This record gives sequence, structure tokens and C-alpha cells, in this order.
Amino acid sequence: MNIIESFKSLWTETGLAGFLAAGGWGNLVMIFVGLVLIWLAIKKGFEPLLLIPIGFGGILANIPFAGIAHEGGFLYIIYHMGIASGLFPLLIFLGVGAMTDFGPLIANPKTALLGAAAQLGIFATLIGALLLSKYVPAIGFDIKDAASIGIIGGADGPTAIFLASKLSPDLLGSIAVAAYSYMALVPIIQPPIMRLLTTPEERAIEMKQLRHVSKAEKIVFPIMVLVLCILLLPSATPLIGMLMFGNLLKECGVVDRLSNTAQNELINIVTILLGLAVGSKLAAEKFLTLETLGIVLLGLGAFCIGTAGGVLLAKLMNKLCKDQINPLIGSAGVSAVPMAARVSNKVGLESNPHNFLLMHAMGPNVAGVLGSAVAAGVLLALCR
Amino acid sequence: MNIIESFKSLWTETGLAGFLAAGGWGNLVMIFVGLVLIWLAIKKGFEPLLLIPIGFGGILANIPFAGIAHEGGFLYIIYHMGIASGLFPLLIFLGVGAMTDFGPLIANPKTALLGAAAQLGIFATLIGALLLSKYVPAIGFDIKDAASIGIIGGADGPTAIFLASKLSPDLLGSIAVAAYSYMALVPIIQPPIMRLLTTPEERAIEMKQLRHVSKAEKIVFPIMVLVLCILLLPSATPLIGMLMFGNLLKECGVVDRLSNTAQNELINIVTILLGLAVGSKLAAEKFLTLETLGIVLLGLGAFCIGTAGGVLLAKLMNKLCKDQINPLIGSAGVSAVPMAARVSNKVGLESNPHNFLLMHAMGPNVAGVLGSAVAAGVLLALCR
Amino acid sequence: MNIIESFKSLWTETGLAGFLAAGGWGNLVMIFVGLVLIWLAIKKGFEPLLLIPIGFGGILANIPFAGIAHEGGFLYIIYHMGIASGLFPLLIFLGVGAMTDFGPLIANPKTALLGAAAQLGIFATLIGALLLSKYVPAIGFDIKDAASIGIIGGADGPTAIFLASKLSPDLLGSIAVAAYSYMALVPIIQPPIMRLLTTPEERAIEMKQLRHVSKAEKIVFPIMVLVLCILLLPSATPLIGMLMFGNLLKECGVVDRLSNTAQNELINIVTILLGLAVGSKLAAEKFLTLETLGIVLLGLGAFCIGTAGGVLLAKLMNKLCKDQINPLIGSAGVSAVPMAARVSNKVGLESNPHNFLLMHAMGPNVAGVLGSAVAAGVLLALCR
Amino acid sequence: MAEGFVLMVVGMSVVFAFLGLLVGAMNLCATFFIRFAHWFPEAPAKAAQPAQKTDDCTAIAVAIAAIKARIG
Amino acid sequence: MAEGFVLMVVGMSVVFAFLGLLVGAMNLCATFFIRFAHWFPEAPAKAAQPAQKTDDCTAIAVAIAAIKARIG
Amino acid sequence: MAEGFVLMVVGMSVVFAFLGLLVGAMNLCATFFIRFAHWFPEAPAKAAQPAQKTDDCTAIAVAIAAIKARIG
Ligand code: NA
Ligand code: NA
Ligand code: NA
Repeated sequence: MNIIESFKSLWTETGLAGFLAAGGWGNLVMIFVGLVLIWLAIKKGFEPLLLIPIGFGGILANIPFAGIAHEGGFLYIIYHMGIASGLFPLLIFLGVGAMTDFGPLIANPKTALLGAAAQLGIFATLIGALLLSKYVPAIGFDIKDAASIGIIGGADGPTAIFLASKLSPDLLGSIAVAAYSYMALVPIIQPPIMRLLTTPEERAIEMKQLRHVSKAEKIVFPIMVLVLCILLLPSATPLIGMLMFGNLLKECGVVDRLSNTAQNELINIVTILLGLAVGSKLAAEKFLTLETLGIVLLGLGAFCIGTAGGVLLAKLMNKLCKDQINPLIGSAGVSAVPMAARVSNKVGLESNPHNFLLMHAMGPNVAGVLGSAVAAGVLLALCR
Repeated sequence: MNIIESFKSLWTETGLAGFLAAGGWGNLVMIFVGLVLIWLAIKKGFEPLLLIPIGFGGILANIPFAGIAHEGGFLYIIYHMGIASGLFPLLIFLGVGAMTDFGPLIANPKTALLGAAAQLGIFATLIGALLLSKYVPAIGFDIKDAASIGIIGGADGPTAIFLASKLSPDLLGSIAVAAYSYMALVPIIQPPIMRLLTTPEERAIEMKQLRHVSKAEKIVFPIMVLVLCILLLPSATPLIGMLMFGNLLKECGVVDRLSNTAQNELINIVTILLGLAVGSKLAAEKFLTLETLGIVLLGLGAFCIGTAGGVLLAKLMNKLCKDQINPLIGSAGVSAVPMAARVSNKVGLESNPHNFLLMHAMGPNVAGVLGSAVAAGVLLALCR
Repeated sequence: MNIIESFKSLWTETGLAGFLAAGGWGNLVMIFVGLVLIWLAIKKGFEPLLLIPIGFGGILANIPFAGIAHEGGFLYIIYHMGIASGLFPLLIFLGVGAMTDFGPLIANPKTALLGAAAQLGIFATLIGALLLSKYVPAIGFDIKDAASIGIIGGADGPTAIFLASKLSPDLLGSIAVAAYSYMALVPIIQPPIMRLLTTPEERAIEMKQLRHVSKAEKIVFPIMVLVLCILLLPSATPLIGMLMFGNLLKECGVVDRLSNTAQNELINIVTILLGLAVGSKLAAEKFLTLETLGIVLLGLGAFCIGTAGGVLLAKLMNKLCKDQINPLIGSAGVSAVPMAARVSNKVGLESNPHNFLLMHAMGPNVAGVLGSAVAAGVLLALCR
Repeated sequence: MAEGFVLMVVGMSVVFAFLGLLVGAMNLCATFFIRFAHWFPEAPAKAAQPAQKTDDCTAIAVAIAAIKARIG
Repeated sequence: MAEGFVLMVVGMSVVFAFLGLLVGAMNLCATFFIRFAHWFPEAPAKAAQPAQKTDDCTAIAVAIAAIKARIG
Repeated sequence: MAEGFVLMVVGMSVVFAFLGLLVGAMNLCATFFIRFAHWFPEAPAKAAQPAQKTDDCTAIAVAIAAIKARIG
């Protein structure tokens, strides 16, 4: 060991040398992508709780020679401990369940169907991904990849991460980034579609006050959903089960200390680790491809089609039932809780400044979470 | 892949199909058992912090085709990470230690003997389990199983889970359920035994005010207990060590942030995961056997004998010492902190409405925790 | 199994028997060492957050026959999960980053150089360790051991643990104990050196008020440091990256729930587990050697040389620049945040009772954390 | 491609079946809970609390007694 | 031994290079942020908040409306 | 069966031995701490705090000085 050699050896392992080496530009670009995600999160308010950790994880994973996302690196360890195993998304779902009030859905059950219709985006996008693979030579999504891309349309982060980590772990980074980015863009993506598909009269429809939901009903609800899921679709029970477990902790009223921890410290710790680990999947060779562009475009399509599906079913239901629904709440069926429900409320106020749709939109909004978990269950059962 | 086949394939993997298949009824019954545990926890107040997660874990573990408790499933992973390794019960003990005030025991040392006598239930039940195996053909407990069943009489959840996970993991589910259920039933099980074994005069004995215990004594206490345990019984030091570590964090007064985290967020997170993982051991083929009925009966016996042991030793001590003890505090020696001490207080008030035994009963109550950890150490050392 | 034999078997596994067996005195001495660490922590206020868990871990690891730190024991599991993998020190760094305000450094950038000079202690001690190995026959540190011992001079716990666990896991226990002990002794070690190397006039120098640092600068700072580290020294990016990630969570202002969890519950949980796991490396056969004495002496030297390095560079800078620096803040460059900065302030007040150096000393103080992480990166890159 | 259409038909059917059945179940449940509302006085989870409350009162009484004893 | 001196020279050089460059970067950064301070009105992270604030106001308004509706 | 009785005898002996010795140790300890109570003024853990308190006072003083400097 002498001084010159030591400096040389350090120099060959600097990031500068790494970026100048063959393929190093890819890492540089990915670090820039990570910085952009962080900038979007901080300055533009794009889902900062997730995109800051994901962006930072992406930067760390692309540092030349550090091997943070390779075997033995700490992001590799976190990824395998928490995401490959499915634990982190399920623990996030536990916390989400403990934070969610299903009251608005229980008070107006039929809005659950809007949350079903909005899942159309998932399956349409799946077909789109297969079409793209067929007609664009540089893109080669198989059925598992297509399913993982489709789930972006579920507008639900943990579901997307859970499914993609099982079916297409290599695409996990881009899928999660697309899902969270579009969830942040919901206030921009949805309103034009909502206005296009509805008349001003429809947008002004006032809905009748939601009934009061008793404590007992709220306790029975998570059990009921779980039982239904067990009977119909066991492959969705990890997701639905943890969501309902969290909700039961919240509603039962006798384990508030567990419920509070699930919706605060536990979900925060897991969010930090999950974000970093998801970011560690932003590897240059996987991300800087035409396929990522395909995922971005398909993801946008997924959100648009899901929005349209929800709105159109609401209009159809108005044709069939006498109890009128404001079709603007249909768009909330994509989930993206609570952003999409707020969008419904805001667009509704434009047409009728006394028409507060927020609580009405929360019904399809939370139903959308169930809907996309069910869709994920179907995809897990049939695409594995 | 065509539509009909896909529906068929989904149908063959529904819970409905699973329950109708050979052996499926067992899962159905276990799900019902899980629901009953949740109902007992919510409506009847049976140790909800543990029985809700355990019940939910039992439901999830019995969903056909979901494989949540099988290799690769998330409850399997949690179980192996936290229970097979012994970590979760030890972390719970850390939190319990940080929540426990040993002051009442230090103020009246000889009540520690009551906490020893009440461990009689553990060993009597162990013998009972062996007897049952000998005379009932359908029941075949070996010495390890018998030891794990006996520990139910320790009336201490983490100790029971720690021991059973080492000696008889297959019985862990039923043992934990029995232990927590009987702990919840202490106000019903103990009073008749206490009244039967004492005279009204004994029950009215007033005890002299506990002396003040200085901070220094409270700091020295956990160290002293640990040193004693090291000298006498190393096999009990994981349990006793973590309990005393938690207590030292609490009493030393210079690491309050660690103590607070240990007794709040950490214990809550671990409780959620431990409960689910324990529930994952409620497998139909292990639970729906005559052996479980045996465990339930033996567990009840364990609580009764432990209660009697504590009360009778108190009466004996009154014969030998001039400083009189109200024998009602003997029953608190089974642990079940703080329920058993409350029961002593309540029964005492019936005989003498000015006789508050709560603080006096806390001495044997916390000594009982030490006693059952010591008993677990002996069983670990001799039955492995 | 009969009674006599059982008692005999228990007796052969008591701690008493263990201590009396060959080599058992070592465990006894180590338990005493653990008790001394706990006493220093509680009574003398020596870094209690770390030394209580480390001391307790040391006791648990040295219990004969319990095997708590051997394969299958719970401290072994915690060690491998959290320290061998590097996770725990990195998570601590995340929390430290979320607690650190780099404002004083940003307001007076050139004080960063003091944080560089104070790292002289690391490398001088490394040379000292090699010298000792050469001239003392009973001591045989290789280059990895020497690097791990040198890092004590970084006066930064997580960095020392991270580096030592990678290069010399067998010395981890003594290195961590030395590092934290000397950090606690900073108020005793540093002042004589500071007074020796400075004149009363120098000690009385008043520094001009620090400028206000805007929010935007504080957000850009962690990104800037990370980018620099990526370009120059990828091997330091796990440490620097997590520190800066934590700091970004704090400063960006949009993810306060993550920042709060990182600097409270998460760091507390990890501190408890990390301390116990570090303590589990206090094995008698490794600790009760002349090498440990060497480490203790070298560690003291490291702190002294680092202190001198910082003070002397400050004096040199005063020769070269017109903007005068009080050389007392140079000693804060060793890190030991915030103790060393408080020492600068206190010694400064002795010479000039109106001269508050605390905020000025925070600059080199936090720069010292960066400096020792960089030094660790160099050692990792060249000594592996 | 064909697979995609199969998945869409099957997937949307299952999603609608699930949420449709859930609508039915919620309606049944609502009927039940409105019909038998008197069985479930609001805050049913509090059932277990009165017992505790008495205990806590006792605890307070004990504490007061203890303080009195120590002072007196 | 020689290794130790090599490590000291290399190590201290890298530490000084790193923190020296950081000093330069901080000075540049300070110049930039002081020169263009008007681009960064204090509390820049609040940019995203007004939107939320309106939403929250809406939420409160909704809640009030809901309460009125339930009472009236 | 016989094993069970062996375990009961051995187990209960150890439990009583452990808690019995603990009684002895607690009594010794109590004698010691009552005899030498003056060595342990209540709140002994506070020993380390005065130092910190001064430091905190210093910190406050510094802060006040800083504010004054910035205002003035
Ligand atoms: Na959805
Ligand atoms: Na017990
Ligand atoms: Na340092």
C-alpha cells in the first residue's frame, strides 16, 4: 500500500469515475430522476410521504460502487425483509385500515358499485400493455408485467406494491412511482374527464343526507368484508384481511392503544423503510428503457379509464334507480383516498356552490380500495 | 386461458370450495372460533389487546388456499421472525418490566413467598396432563407438552408463549388462548375458591400500611433479581433479564425516552404482531382434537390450584409469623397482573368495607410474574 | 429422571457452577464490568441512553449456560439482524440527521475545516495501534483492527459501530464502550488541552453573529452533501446518505410525521436493540485481554489528538484569514454532539463571561460528524 | 391479447360480484341493526367498562386512604 | 506501520478535500440564495399548503352543513 | 408420571428457593438503605442533572444574547 496507489484506488471508486465508466451515465440519470421526484414531492406536494423516501432510495441505489441495493447492501436487506416478503405493504394496509372510516359507504351501500366500475382502468390497461408488447418491438411485457402495470389503475399504493413485488419485481420501481405520481395528479387528470362525461344538470344533483351509522354496524363491517372475501377470493385475503384488521382495531373501541400505534408510529416506520426499498428498485438498466415510457403512458390511461368507468356507471345507475346519484362521485371510485373524493367535491361546487359531495364521494372512494384489492386478488390467482 | 376455465379455476380456489372439500369443515370451525374470540374480547372484555389479534390471526391462518400461515405466507414469516426466535415475548416482557412498579413487593418482601406458592398450579397441572395422557387414549401429551400446558397456571402470557414456542410449538395456539382467556376469567374463577378456603375473620384482617420505598432501592432491585437468577437458574435469564432490563430503564430515571418507548410504541407494535403470529398456530388439525379440550380443562385446574396454593400459604404464614397477612392477597400470587390483585381487593371489601388490599396484593402479584418465569426456567432446563 | 439427578443437573447449570468452572471467572468479571457501565451511566451520567443497554447486554451475554449471545440466543439474533447487516447504526444516523440543525455550519461554512482537522485523532490512533502491535508482543492488531480503533477518535457512536462491525466485529464491544465513555468524558478530557494550546487573548475572541439561514438553503444542504459524497467517496454514502435523508425529512417541512417518528420512536427502539446487541459482543475471552487496555489508551489518545487538531487548525486559520475564529470552537470538531460544543462554550465563558460560543461551536461540531463518516468511508474503501 | 380480454371479463365480474354481494350484505345488516337498534344501545363496546370504572374508583379510594394513612 | 502513514495522508487529504469542497459549495449556495432570495419567500415548502387549506376549509364547511342538515 | 412428581418437587423447590433468597436479599437491602438513607438523598438519579441544568440555562442565556444581537 503506497500513497499514489491508494489515491488511484480511491479514484477508480469515486462516483465521478463510475459515472464516466461504461453504463455509468444511466446511474447519473437515475440520480437525477431521484432528485426530480424529491423536488416534485417538496415543491409540488406530490405524495411527499412516499415520493421523498422513494426518490432518496433511488439515489442511494444508483451510487456507483456503493452496492447499497445489491446483495449485502442495506437497501437490499430492507427490500427482502419487507417487500419481497409482502410484510411492508400489508402493515401499511393495517395502518390505512385503522385510519379509514367506512361509515359513508355503510350509509349508502350502493355507491360500492362505483368503486367496482372504476377498476375498469386496471383491466383495460392490462390489455393495453399486451397490445403495446405486440406492436412495439422494444417493449416486451408478459402477462405478469401487464397485470402489474394494470394495477396502477387501482390508484392504491400498497396494493400496487404488493402485487408488483409478487408478479414483476423488476418493474416495481417504475410502477410505484407512476402510481403515486398519478395519485398526486388526480386533481389535474380527473376534472376534464368528469366534465366531459356529465351535463351541468347532472353535476348539480343534490344527494340526500347520509344516515347515521351505529357503532355496532361499523364493528360488524370489517368482519363481513373479510368473510365475503374468504368465501369468494382467498387470494385477496392478505390485503383485505390486514385492511379489515386495522379497521376492526379502530372501530371496536377496546384496543385504542393498538389502533393508535398502527396508524401512527408503525405506519410511519414502515413508510420510511418501504419507500427506500421501493426506490432501490429504480435500477438504471430497468428504468431507462422504452418500457418505462410505456408504463407512464399506460398508467395515465388507467387513471382516465377508471375515472370514466366510475362516472359512467353512476349515470347508468341514475337511469335504473329512482334515488339519484351525482355522477361526479363516480370518479372517486378509483380510490386515491381522499384526494379523489375531494376532487368530486370541488367539481361539484363549481356547478352548485351549495352542494357538498365530500362525504358522499367517500363511499365509492373507500369501496375503490376494496375493489382494487379484489382485482389484485384475481390477478394473483390467475397470473401466477 | 379462456373465460370458462378461468372462472372454474377461481371457483376451485374459493373459500366455499375449500370448506366443502375434505377437511375443509375444520377450517370453517376454526374461523368461527376466531370470531368467538374476537366477540369475547370486544363484548366481554376478555384481554382484548391479545385476543383480538390472536382471533384475527386464527381466522387468517384458516383461510383455504391462501396459505397465510404456510411457508412463504406473511404470518409464517412473522411467526418465525418473532416467536420461534423468542424475540416477541421477550420484547413484551421488556415493556411489562418498564410498566411494573415493584415497590409494593420491596416494601413487604415476605409476600414474595405467596407468589412462589401460587406456582403450584403449574406443576400440578403438568402432572394432570401426564395422567390424562396415560388414561385417555385419544390424548398423548409428552413431557414437553405437559410442561407447556402446566405453564398456563403461571397466568402470564409472554412466559407461556415463550415456553410453549420452545417446547411444544404445535400447542402454542391453544395454550395461549387458554392462558389469556382464564386471565380474563380471574374475577369469576378466583372468588369462590378464596371464600371457600378462608374464614370471614381472616378475610377481614387489616394489614399495616406499606412503608415508603426509596428510589435507590427500586434501582437496585432489578439488578438484585437478575444477579440471583444468574447465580441460580441461567435458563430463566432471558425472561427475567428482559423484565428487569425494562424495570431498570423505568426506575433509573435517566433514560425516560427509552422507557416510554418500551412501554408504549414498542410493546404495541410487538403485541399486534405477536397476537397475529400466535393466532397463526390455531391450525384446525391441531386445535380440533380432544387434546384441546384437555388443555382447556387442565388450564382451569391450573388457575384453581394456583389460587388455592397462594391462599393456603398465606394462612400457614399467619400460623408461623406474628405479622398477620390477609390470606386473600395470596390468590394474587398467580400473577394475571393487575386483575388478580383487584380481585383480592374486591373480595376483601366484601368482608370489611374499609380494608383496601390492592397495594398489599400487588406484592404477591408481581412476585407471581417472577415465580412463573423461574418455573419456566426450570421446565426449560429439565424438559429439553 | 429422579429428584437427586434433576437437582444435580440443575446445579451443574447454575451460574455459580459456571463461574467456578474453568474460564468462568472471566464471565464473572465481565458481569461486573457490565454493572460498572450501568453504574457510570446512572450515577455519573455517562451516555446513559447507550451505556445502560450496552452494560445490560454485556451482563446477559456473559451468563454461563444461557447462551444468550450464542447461535440461537436472542442477542445473537438481534446482533445479526441489526448490526452485522449495518441496519441499526444506519437507522440511528437517520434519526440523528432528523434531529440535527446544520444551520450554524451553513451560516459559517469555513468552520467545516475544523471538523476535518479534528479527524487527525482517527488516523494518528490508527498508527498508534499499529505501533503498539509491533512493539507489544501480547497485542496483535491488524490493519482492520487498527482502523476500527482509530475510529473511536471520530467521537461518533453509530459511525464507530458501523465501521467496527464491518472490519473487526470481535473488537466491537470494547470499541463502542470506549467511544461512548470518552464521549461522556469530553468535559474532562478536552478543557486542559484547549487551555494548553491557546492564550487567554485567543480564548476571549468574540465572533460575529451568525447570519440567518433560509429554509431553502437548509433543504438544499443535505442534497448537496450527498451529491458531493457520491462524487468523491461512494463507500461513505450509506452513512452520509442516511444522515442526510433524516435531515431532509426534517428540513423539507412536508413529512413531519416521518421526521418525528425517525427522531423519537424509531431511534428509541433501535437504540435499545443496538445497545443490547453491542453489549453482546463483550465476550470475556475477547475483552479481558491486554488488547482492551490498548484500545482504552489509544481511544484516549484519539480524543486528545483530535481536540488538539481542531484547536491548532483554528489558530492557523486565524493567521491566514482576517475573520477571526475563537480557537476554542476547534475542539468541537471531534463531534460528540452536542457535548463538545457545550465544552467550547463553557471554557470560553471562563475567559470572557459575555462570550457565548455555543452556536459558533455547533458548526465544527456537526461538521465533525460528516468528517468522521468520510474518514470511515476511506477506511472501509482501503482496509477491506 | 386474448388473455387480456379473459382477465378483464373475469376480473370485472369478480369485482362486481364481490362489491355487489357486499352491497346486499350491507343492506341486510342495516335492516337488522335498524330493526334491532334497541339491542345495541350506542357505544356497545362500553359494556366492559363499568366494571373497570368501579375498579378505578376503588383504586382512587384506595389511594386516598393510603394518603390519609401516611399523613395521619 | 507504513500503511498507517499512507492511510493518514490519504485519509486526511480526502477528509479535507470533502469538507473543503463542501465549504466552497456552501459559499456558492449562500451567494445564490442571498442573490435570489426573492425567488424563495420564507417557508417555501408551504407552496403546496394553500390548496390543502382550502380543502380543509371546504371540509369544515361540509361538516357544518352536515350538522345543520342533521339538526334541522 | 413419576417425571411429573420429580418436576413438581424440583420445580417448587427452585421457585421457593429463588423467591426465598429474594426475600432475604430484599430484607438485607432494606436494612442497608434504611441504615444509610443519608447516603441516598431522595432522587439520587438527579445527581447528573444539575450540570445539564446549568448548561440549559447557558443555552437559554445564549439564545437571549443571540436574539438581542439580532434585534439590536
Ligand atoms: Na382502487
Ligand atoms: Na405467575
Ligand atoms: Na467526528
